[in-house]
Amino acid sequence: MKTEEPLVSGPGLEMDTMFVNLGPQHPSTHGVLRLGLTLAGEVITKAFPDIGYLHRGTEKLMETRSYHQCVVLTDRWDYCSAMPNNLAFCLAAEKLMAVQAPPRAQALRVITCELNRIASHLIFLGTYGIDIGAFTPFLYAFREREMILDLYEALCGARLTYNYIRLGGVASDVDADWTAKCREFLEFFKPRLDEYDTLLSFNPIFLARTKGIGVIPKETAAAWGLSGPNLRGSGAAYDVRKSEPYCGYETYDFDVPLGETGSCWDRYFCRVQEMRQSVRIVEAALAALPGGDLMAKGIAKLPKPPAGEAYAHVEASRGDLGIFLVSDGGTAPYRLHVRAPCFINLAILQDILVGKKVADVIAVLGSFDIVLGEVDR
Amino acid sequence: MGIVLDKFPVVAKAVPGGQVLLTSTDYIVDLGRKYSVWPLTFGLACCAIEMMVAYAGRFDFDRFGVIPRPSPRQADLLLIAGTVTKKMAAPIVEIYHQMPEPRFVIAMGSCASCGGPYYDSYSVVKGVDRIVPVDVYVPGCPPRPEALIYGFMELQKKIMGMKLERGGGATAQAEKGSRDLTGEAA
Amino acid sequence: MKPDPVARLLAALPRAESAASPVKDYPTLRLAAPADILAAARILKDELGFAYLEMVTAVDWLGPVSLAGFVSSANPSPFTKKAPPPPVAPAAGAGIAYRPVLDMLWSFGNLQTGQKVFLRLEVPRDNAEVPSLTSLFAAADWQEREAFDLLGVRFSGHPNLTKILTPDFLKGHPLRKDYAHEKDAYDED
Amino acid sequence: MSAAEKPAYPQPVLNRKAGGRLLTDTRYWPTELWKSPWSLPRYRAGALWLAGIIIGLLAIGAGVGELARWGEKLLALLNRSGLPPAAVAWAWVLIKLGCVIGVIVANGLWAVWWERKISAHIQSRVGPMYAGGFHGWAQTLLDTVKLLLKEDVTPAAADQVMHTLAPVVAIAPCVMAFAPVLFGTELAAAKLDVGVLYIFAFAGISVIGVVMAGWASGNKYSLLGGLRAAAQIVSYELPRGFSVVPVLMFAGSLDLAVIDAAQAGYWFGFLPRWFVFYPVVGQLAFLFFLIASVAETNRTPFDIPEAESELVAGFHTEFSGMKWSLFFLMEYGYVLLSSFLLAVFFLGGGAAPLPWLVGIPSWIWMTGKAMLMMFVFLWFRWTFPRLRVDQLMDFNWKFLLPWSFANIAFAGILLFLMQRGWGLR
Repeated sequence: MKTEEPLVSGPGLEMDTMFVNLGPQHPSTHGVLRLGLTLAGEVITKAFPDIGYLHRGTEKLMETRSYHQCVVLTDRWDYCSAMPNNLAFCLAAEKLMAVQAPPRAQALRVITCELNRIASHLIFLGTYGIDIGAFTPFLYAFREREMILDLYEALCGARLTYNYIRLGGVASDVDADWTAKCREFLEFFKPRLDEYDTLLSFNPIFLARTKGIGVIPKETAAAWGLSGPNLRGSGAAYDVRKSEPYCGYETYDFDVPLGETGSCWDRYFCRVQEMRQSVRIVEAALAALPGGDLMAKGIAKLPKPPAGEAYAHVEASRGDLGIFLVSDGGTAPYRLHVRAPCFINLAILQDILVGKKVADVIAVLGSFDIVLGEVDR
Repeated sequence: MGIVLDKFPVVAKAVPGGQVLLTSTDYIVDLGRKYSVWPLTFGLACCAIEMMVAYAGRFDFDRFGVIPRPSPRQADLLLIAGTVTKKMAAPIVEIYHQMPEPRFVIAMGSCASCGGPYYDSYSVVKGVDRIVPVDVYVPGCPPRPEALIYGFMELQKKIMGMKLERGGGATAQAEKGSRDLTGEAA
Repeated sequence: MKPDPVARLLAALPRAESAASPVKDYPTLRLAAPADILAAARILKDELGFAYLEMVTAVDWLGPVSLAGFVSSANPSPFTKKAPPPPVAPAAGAGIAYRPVLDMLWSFGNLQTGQKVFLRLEVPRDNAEVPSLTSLFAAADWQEREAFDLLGVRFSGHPNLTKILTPDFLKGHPLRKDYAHEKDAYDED
Repeated sequence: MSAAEKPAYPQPVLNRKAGGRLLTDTRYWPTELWKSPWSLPRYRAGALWLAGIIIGLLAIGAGVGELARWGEKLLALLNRSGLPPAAVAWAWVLIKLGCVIGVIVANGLWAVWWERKISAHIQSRVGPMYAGGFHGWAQTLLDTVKLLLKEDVTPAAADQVMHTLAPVVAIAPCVMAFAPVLFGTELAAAKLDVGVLYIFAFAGISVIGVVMAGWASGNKYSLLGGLRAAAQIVSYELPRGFSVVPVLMFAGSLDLAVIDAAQAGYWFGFLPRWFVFYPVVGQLAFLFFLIASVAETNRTPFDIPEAESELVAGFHTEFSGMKWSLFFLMEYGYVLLSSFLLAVFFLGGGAAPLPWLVGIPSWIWMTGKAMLMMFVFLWFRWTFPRLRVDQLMDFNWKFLLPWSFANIAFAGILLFLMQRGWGLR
């Protein structure tokens, strides 16, 4: 939606523009993204996102790492939700090795990924509140997230880079005490979601700042290749957990929240609704946690998958994370390409920021919930 | 408009009871700097999330008087939280020089200290001390918020050791490597 | 009944054939000439409803990766006094046809039916020239720039084919197997 | 698990405490806090501390009595001290100026610490704790010591003179605007019979300092912040002025002391005759003045001039050390000014809320009401998101201003009824 059209335009009447760097160091670019904005007054006439400030070249490094060592580097892509990164890589490698994780490991993978989705959406909720100017939801969201991190610490020993999902299964087991604490967290978390609705989702100023801003119709979203809550915010019902279920997602019943107009508020509210669905999934998974061992048999310490190519993609918190893995029979992957959802979601900024005000830039950029670790890899 | 205390040590030494005056001024000034270190809101990678958690409710950096300031002009501490890539190196040096003296740098995480898991990457600067003088290194990938707060308290100890005779921390330091703030190493 | 995209494409493009070693459990089609990709993309998008370009990337089949592309920190580890060796010494796989070629990959998705189609194309390494899909899919813009930046594949017709990830002063394309990294200011100690 | 099923590599032993409880036992879980906050001992201790502090202050206040009496005694002492009358007049002016500047600086120290503690406790954390002992009381003092000794950076691209002058031009009108402000029933630095007009005139000048800061910093963010501040502060001057007109109509004069006196007395024995309790007109005027004052002081939800998430630090991006803290002093000075004005205009500054609370002097009531209103200012900042520039302007020109005109009309009708004897006595 163009918030403001210059009323009088024509040759010789153009407003003189000013180039502003929403530079690599800016409170609300969620990391190191540089937005080159050409401003006419407060209205943007041209936007040029410049990325690469966190490009660490992990795709090149993985060509000299064994498969177990590559799992460690996958945590650092989308560091707000590291579990789906591990899962995507392990699924691709397992496809190459034609290995299937045992049922208990698959259930644990679902539980940890969904808890990680809740934790990642809580980070989004907090930082998006700060972008729009409300500082307090950040603290409440991080208080709940701390409880999830306690659960992860007890299970995998780490708070952010878990390295928990390994080739062929998961690293450690869950005991009665952990499941009791997980259920206690879920009980504690449900009323908190209603509290966020009153605190932020239906706050009139928040609605004024986000409803009807940055509207993306369904076709444009598909044309730009958006995925995850950004695509579902525009109404396109595409969720990898439903279209190509992995790790037993077809056994849990959950519905995929959709937005109507694709505005910033719809993308925001899709994520809040997704947290409710993740709570349902974790409860169902905890209830039906099968017994059995954690690791598939026959995974060597230095695996050499047969030559071939495999593509596996999962519904990460920020979109459709895909790993294209090529093996030439060696101990290291021959080529690994990451289909990073944040990298592709970010490209649309060049198009929809034109005609917006500076305050809308921050609202729109925040609503895409990008993580620079995944954009630059 | 701030008070300039560079000449004060010389004057204080001339006055008979000056040494006591000088040490007590040192103490007050260092106490002021110690309890109001304002970092820059500047997160690069995964360590930035742990830094945000350190600001949030459970580990509450505000207990030590820390307010994250968005502008380098008002910041005392440059907290490098994440991997320093070659493309980001020039902006970091520029931001460091925009900060008014006395300024401090904490290299948070193994990426900022020595390149970490990306020790052989073509686009990573192997440690931020190659481009900016660093006061405290916090190991970990990412370091826990308690580790960051412990590193911060180490910086506070270093600040308490600063002397006005040595320019109160505002003396020009070597532009690379770890920084000797209090002159003990000499 | 979901229309079978590969059959439709095989009919439309005479020189294409179903890929010998497909991407595991996804329909893969190997094209013969760079010009076919535009025609195939248009058919997929307009007739078969594959309006979602998921991925554009390439594989460099020159041979095992050369260690010159990795520059580890010169200051040796305090324990061994040597720069750390690469975890896995790259070695040629047995019976792999290494050839100086960039194996391009496009992946299209159909949001309604959830189907996926992979298109493959082999392009010579030295002047890899492929028509750009930005006219059909806006998502191709940045992915093609990334393929150009990291692998050196030129996309003709791309509005703004420049570096996107690597720093400006980095010469060469890092993901090529024979990439050798010249030391710059940030590498010496 | 039997030996056969042991995983290929050693299973990490969870760090179990004695009795098989996990390290993360429930004692640290916030769920405990939600169940029964009052059962936790530290809340009771906090409540006792608070009650003790309030009663102590009231006792000291009652002991000190009316500050105005002490003022007259001091003046009489000066007169008797044999100085020439001109010197006495000058000394008296300097003493008053010292008091006003002392109040503003003390308020700066107090308000920053108070805001950080309020924001912390709103956000379920604790705020400054270690600076200077109990609950970090010396936090702002130490901040000031550090800010005094920061290197004073003037950017090369900046206009040197304007860059240094901007904070002065911003803070001076704020100090001058405090002259007629009432700190007790008769306790004011200057008894002006055009007090209200004087205050609004001077309060409007500091926007020039803000725009100077924005323009002179040579930084595009501060330029945007400065221009936004100019648009916002100037346009919110209007509803702020017009929302006070009903108060002036009821009190019949611009002099703050007369306005304060007009609110003495009680309806039906217990309801104080404050202007805020006048039916409809009082509440609307109070609300509009509060909203306009929040916008004047650039505080959330109207803090677009120094919008942290958009313009880095708005107009004071390029200011460091003392120059930056002068801008902060200006902001908290205007918050204090607005709180005192709210207390005088609407909450019957100096008048006790209930007839039988007689022992307590008027300046305690005035400061108490002002602190209450300042709490509202500080509380707004941590609960509201931020409006966009054009929404802010629409809200002012299309809602606030027309309604304050309408409120003046309602006040006229109410005044007409009162003179006819039908309305309130």
